[in-house]
Amino acid sequence: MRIGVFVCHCGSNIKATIDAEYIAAQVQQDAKVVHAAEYPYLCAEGGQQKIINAVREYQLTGVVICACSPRMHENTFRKTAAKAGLNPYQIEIANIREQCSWVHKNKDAATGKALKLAKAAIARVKLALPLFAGESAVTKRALVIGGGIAGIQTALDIAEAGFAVDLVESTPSIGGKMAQLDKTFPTLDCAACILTPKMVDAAAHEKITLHTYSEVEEVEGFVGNFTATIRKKARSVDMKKCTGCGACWEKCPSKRIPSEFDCGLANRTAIYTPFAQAVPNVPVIDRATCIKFKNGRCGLCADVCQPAAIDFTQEDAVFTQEYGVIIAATGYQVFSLDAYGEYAYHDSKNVITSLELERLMNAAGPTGGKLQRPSDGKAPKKITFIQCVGSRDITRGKPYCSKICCMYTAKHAIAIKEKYPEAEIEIFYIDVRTPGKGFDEFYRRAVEVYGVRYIKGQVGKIAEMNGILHMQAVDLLENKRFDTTADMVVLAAAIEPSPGAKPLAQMLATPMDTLRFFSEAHPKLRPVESATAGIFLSGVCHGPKDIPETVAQASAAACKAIGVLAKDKLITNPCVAKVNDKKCTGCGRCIDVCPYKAISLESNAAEANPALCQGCGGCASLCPSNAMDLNGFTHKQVLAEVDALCR
Amino acid sequence: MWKTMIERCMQCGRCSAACPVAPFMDMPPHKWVYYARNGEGERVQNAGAIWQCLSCFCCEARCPRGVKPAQLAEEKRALSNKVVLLESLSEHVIENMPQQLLVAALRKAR
Amino acid sequence: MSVKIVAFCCNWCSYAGADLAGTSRLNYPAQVKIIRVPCSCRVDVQFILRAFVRGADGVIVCGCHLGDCHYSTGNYHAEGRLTQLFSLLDFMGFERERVHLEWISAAEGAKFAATMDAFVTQVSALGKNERYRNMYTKAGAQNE
Amino acid sequence: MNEQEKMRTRAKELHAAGIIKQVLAWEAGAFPSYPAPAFFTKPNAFEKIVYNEFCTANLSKYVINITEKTLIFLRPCDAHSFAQLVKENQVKRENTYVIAVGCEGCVQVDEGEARDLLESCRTCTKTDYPLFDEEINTQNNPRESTNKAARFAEVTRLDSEENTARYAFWQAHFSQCIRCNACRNICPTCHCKECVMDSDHPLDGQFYHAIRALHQDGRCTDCGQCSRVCPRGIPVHLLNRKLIYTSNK
Amino acid sequence: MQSPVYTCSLDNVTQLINRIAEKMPVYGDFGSSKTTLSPKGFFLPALEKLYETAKINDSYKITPAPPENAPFVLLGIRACDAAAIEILDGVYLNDPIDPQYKARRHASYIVTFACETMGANCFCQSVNINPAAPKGDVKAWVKNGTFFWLAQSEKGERLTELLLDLLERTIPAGNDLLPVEPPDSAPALPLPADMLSAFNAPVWDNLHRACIACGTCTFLCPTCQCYDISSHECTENSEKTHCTRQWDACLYPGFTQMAHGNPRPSKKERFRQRFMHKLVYHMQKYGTSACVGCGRCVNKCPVNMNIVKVAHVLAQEEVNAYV
Repeated sequence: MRIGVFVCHCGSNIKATIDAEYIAAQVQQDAKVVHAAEYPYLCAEGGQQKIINAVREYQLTGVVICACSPRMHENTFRKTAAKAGLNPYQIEIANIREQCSWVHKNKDAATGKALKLAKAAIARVKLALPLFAGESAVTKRALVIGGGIAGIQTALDIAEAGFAVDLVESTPSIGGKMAQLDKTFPTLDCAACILTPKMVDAAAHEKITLHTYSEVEEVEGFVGNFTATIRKKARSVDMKKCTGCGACWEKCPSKRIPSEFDCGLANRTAIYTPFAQAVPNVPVIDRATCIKFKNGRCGLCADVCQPAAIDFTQEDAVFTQEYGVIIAATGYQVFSLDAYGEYAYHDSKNVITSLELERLMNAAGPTGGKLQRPSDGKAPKKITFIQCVGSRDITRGKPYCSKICCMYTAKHAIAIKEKYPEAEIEIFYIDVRTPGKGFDEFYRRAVEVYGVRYIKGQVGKIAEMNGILHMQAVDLLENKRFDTTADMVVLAAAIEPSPGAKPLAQMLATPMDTLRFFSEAHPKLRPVESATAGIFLSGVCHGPKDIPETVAQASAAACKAIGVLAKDKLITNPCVAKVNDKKCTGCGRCIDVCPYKAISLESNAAEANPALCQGCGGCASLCPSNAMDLNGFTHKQVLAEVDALCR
Repeated sequence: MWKTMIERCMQCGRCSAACPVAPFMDMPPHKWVYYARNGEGERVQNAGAIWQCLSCFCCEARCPRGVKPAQLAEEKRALSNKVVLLESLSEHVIENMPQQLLVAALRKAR
Repeated sequence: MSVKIVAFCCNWCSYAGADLAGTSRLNYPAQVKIIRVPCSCRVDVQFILRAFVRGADGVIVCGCHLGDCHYSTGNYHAEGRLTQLFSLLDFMGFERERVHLEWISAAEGAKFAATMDAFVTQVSALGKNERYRNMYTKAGAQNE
Repeated sequence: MNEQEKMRTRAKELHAAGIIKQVLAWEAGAFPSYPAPAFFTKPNAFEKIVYNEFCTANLSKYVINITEKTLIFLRPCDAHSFAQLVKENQVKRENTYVIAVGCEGCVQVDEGEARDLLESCRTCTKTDYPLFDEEINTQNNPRESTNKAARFAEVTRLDSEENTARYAFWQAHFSQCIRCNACRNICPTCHCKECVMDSDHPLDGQFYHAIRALHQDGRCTDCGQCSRVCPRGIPVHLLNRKLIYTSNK
Repeated sequence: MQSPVYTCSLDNVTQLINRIAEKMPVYGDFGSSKTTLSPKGFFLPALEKLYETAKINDSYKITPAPPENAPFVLLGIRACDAAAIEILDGVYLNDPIDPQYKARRHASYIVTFACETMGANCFCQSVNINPAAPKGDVKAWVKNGTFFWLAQSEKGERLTELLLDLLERTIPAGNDLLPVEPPDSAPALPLPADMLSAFNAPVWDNLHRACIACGTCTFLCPTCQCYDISSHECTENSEKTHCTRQWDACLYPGFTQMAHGNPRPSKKERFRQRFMHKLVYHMQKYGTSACVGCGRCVNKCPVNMNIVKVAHVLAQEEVNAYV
């Protein structure tokens, strides 16, 4: 073991309060230190060259650099060591600037401490083993889970970069919530005009494979080497033969099934496509309500189908596939309003949620775009909107602001006023939050141009009496309680993660916050990646956001995923846990402590997967027999450092 | 004294909207919390509204932030030395006073 | 003889906090010597006990605030393990004030310096760590 | 105590039926009140099986990494240790055939005479058997909740005292410690192949007791063997009980 | 010339002890039974400092620890411990002589005391030691109310001279000189028929499993005499080191740990070595087994393993599970 010690002056930052010569002299008393020198600027070109020459001249096997914090130049000096032919992990840095010269004025105390820190670093480098970054292969294929605008956008971007993508959607067609919308803010252009071209591109793109009416059942592996098991639920229709002519759902006798796509405002048949522009435009037989599956009679759809695409015997198809990266795009659902009896949502048909209003306003919707009261079909003259129903509520609802309601309520108000100028619209709000680009101007147009009445206050109670909705409300600016009536009430309900998110997060072992949104690795440093390497977040599954932000984040997630797929080999961090299987008794206590589930029991001894392990060391310090150790921070090294500092 | 959580209030007004007696009050419930929070407790204490409060707790049930206006009213009533004398209520009033109001009033009467 | 303090600082938060105390030229006693660990959950009970037996008079472990850990749950494990250690040390009669666990973020340079100041004064009040060395020797016996 | 007869007959029957290859139980020693744990392979030796209040050793640790199918008799404290070992993959459940036996508590033996009930039996709160294949009069485990208070009485008493008083208490005990490691070698959950105190800290015996207790944090089944076997009578089980006490809180 | 037997009444025995205590430190008393710890600690302390080294600029100065030769008296030593001390003398006072042991041993006066009853797990008679006739510098015993004192060595006489004014020469009527003989309760400890073949006896495989290798028996055994020498750095300043000798046990894994490994890798070999040394090897070299039948190991063994059972099993007398 031949160690070289280099003490930096850092100009005057260190030299001012630490006697560098004294340290260089003192460390030579250690028999293993064969060379010690000091230099004004070690991080500069000249300084690094001095180190490289010394390594070659004295055949050094370990280098200690007493200078600034390792968080500053650890990588620089590792590259210097590599240039000199030394293993980059056989250098140690003693932080004698930020943690010594800058924080202790007294020269003797600072020099004494610096010498101790140098000796500690020497003790560490004596035990530093050469470490080699591991490599793991990358499967050049991505898996996007969730076929809404987020999933579609991410899939398109990754495919554009030339990588194969599997897009898995649980409902029979991609499109997600956006397909249900009528218009979008702030430009009021129609949702379908933006979405359907992207859906068709996604279906047509040779790099993208669509798996609709399918679910991911199991995911194993780690970044670059995921294996997913996907179940393609039986559609009972042969996708190759079906032309989407629609003869089957015309003839299907059971027509009274509430359509999920239309939020129950209209009905669908047992064999159905969710909406007209569905992609793929192939129907699905809902086996729970189809008479053929319930008691074996009927089968009309098979009779009328020329291409004979109907196949009642079709089974679920389960297949496994390798992936390099996985992107979660599971989107959101409307928060259930069961806890809010005061709004009479379940009692009166004329109290609806905003999503239901989208369907009523949509030309392809149940009323063909005519705004009608669901109870009697008349056109409502007076409509009241109530904001923050379920949002910003820590007792019965969600503590967060759902972010998109103020904008879509303003959009509804404008859209209604455009079609029915004489309609009277009141909106009860706590604060109108319109922070996006062109958003506030849009909201002011609703107030100033279309004369929508915004009331700062709340509705306490709604009761429907002979067709009229009576409301108890308060106006905070008037500071008085008053009663009012309306033909229809629209509740801006909160949004929450879709039910599929929680099981998916458990499958991917990615952290989730208490509200079941995926947690990002770091809000500012890594906003679209999850803490688990190789898993990326796209769209509302990470948190409430509107369509412009969703698309932006979807592309960001795609770009990060492409960053991984573009590499042939993934360099794994060498400072990972490693097991001495002669000492390991296989008790398995380390397995549960690992946040990355990197440890598994192989033939009665633990094993840490270097690609998954991030090197936190929780397992190493839990292991009673010191069998589990952490490269770079081994038990022996830290103990040697403790001894050196305490002597 | 009582845990009224008034610091959590975001002045959304749902308590006043929900309060059955609010139209007849000189100061609606959301104002009690507003003044209490700004340190003007006496204004609430001297307001007639706290005596009109039926203690039906609709405000607390509907508050999205878990604030307790009814308990704030209870606290103010306890602080004030006003007393509702039972005999001052006429026979007629007692007969057709809503049962809930009678119970609430009696509970406050000392 | 002044007291010796060993501080285990987690690389992502408290070590960065210590560096920030440096860049802001704050001051804290020189007896504090910092050992960098990837996460507060890397601090093994044997490191702390070894430090005491080898002559340290105080050991402080710093980590990220709960919820901010770079490894998501590291500091929760550290807190669980160290609370058990501290309660056992107190039970065995060692001064509980010689050990301390503090959450310091990368932005809290001032808090780092203040925590070190307070800890050094607290340990200096207790003086040298005789109890650790004499635990196994009869008070009078001299066979060390 | 007729468990002994039933144990012997069951052992013979199971061996004859080829279900088990060997039996682990207590065997009468050369001196009457000193029965020792022993493995019995020959049926004719099953007569030597003995079960009385002097059988103080906890048998669960002897089955670690056992290869042949073994019949083992477990009392409530042994059964909990055995369950912990199964949980930590130290013994394959299918290699063992477990018979739960009733227990009225064991006695400390000194100079041939029986002294009072073992400390761990006096404060025993275990009357259940986590896993077993058969039972022999397990109904007569008398101890009910009466011992719950006694279990942590000593811990709370020490806690209430001054820190310096506790130090004096432990110094008086630990200065007697001869580091024979009996407490480590007898403990069922202390099954490292090589103890860190020997490999990494040969010169730092001072924190041996703290490390031993902390390594059992969350695993210790409070069977009391560590204090029973200490030749110097140091109550090391109190350290483990303190950890259980704080983690329960 | 055999020195005469002295007597005194029971109540002024304490006077005797105080008189001796004025001259030199006295340890032990004429208590009811043998001590829990054996007296070997007085000659071979559990931990003693052999020498210190100090680094002076670039050379080393070694200062050996001063020999402890202050005289002291051990009272109430039983026949088994007295025999044990003789066994230790056989090892430490023959070539190569151990200076520390020799200094302490020559400074010691052993006053033994005859046993009238056998302890619960004593079996000294099985190793042909007569509990009523202990060796030692002075033999003392009590017989129907009178305390007898007989010097048996030159050191014993020197000790007796100090007490002449307290002791009488007269023998009370009807008393013969011999102490009471306890009945022969335990059968002789069998020794393996063929000494060395016991090493390969198949019984060891099963016999060793109960033992937890805690070394308590070696710690308490009056004749166990193995030690380990190691040098340590003074934690205060690293310029000084000291070399210490401390008790070791053949049962510990580190006992025969060598550079290439450990010739006794598993507990079985170490367990076998303990009893082979006691019963066979010592017998071959010194003609007597190294076990004095004091029964301390039987009493304190946590898993109730003991030398009597091992001896019987080795001698194949007892056919049981192990064979």
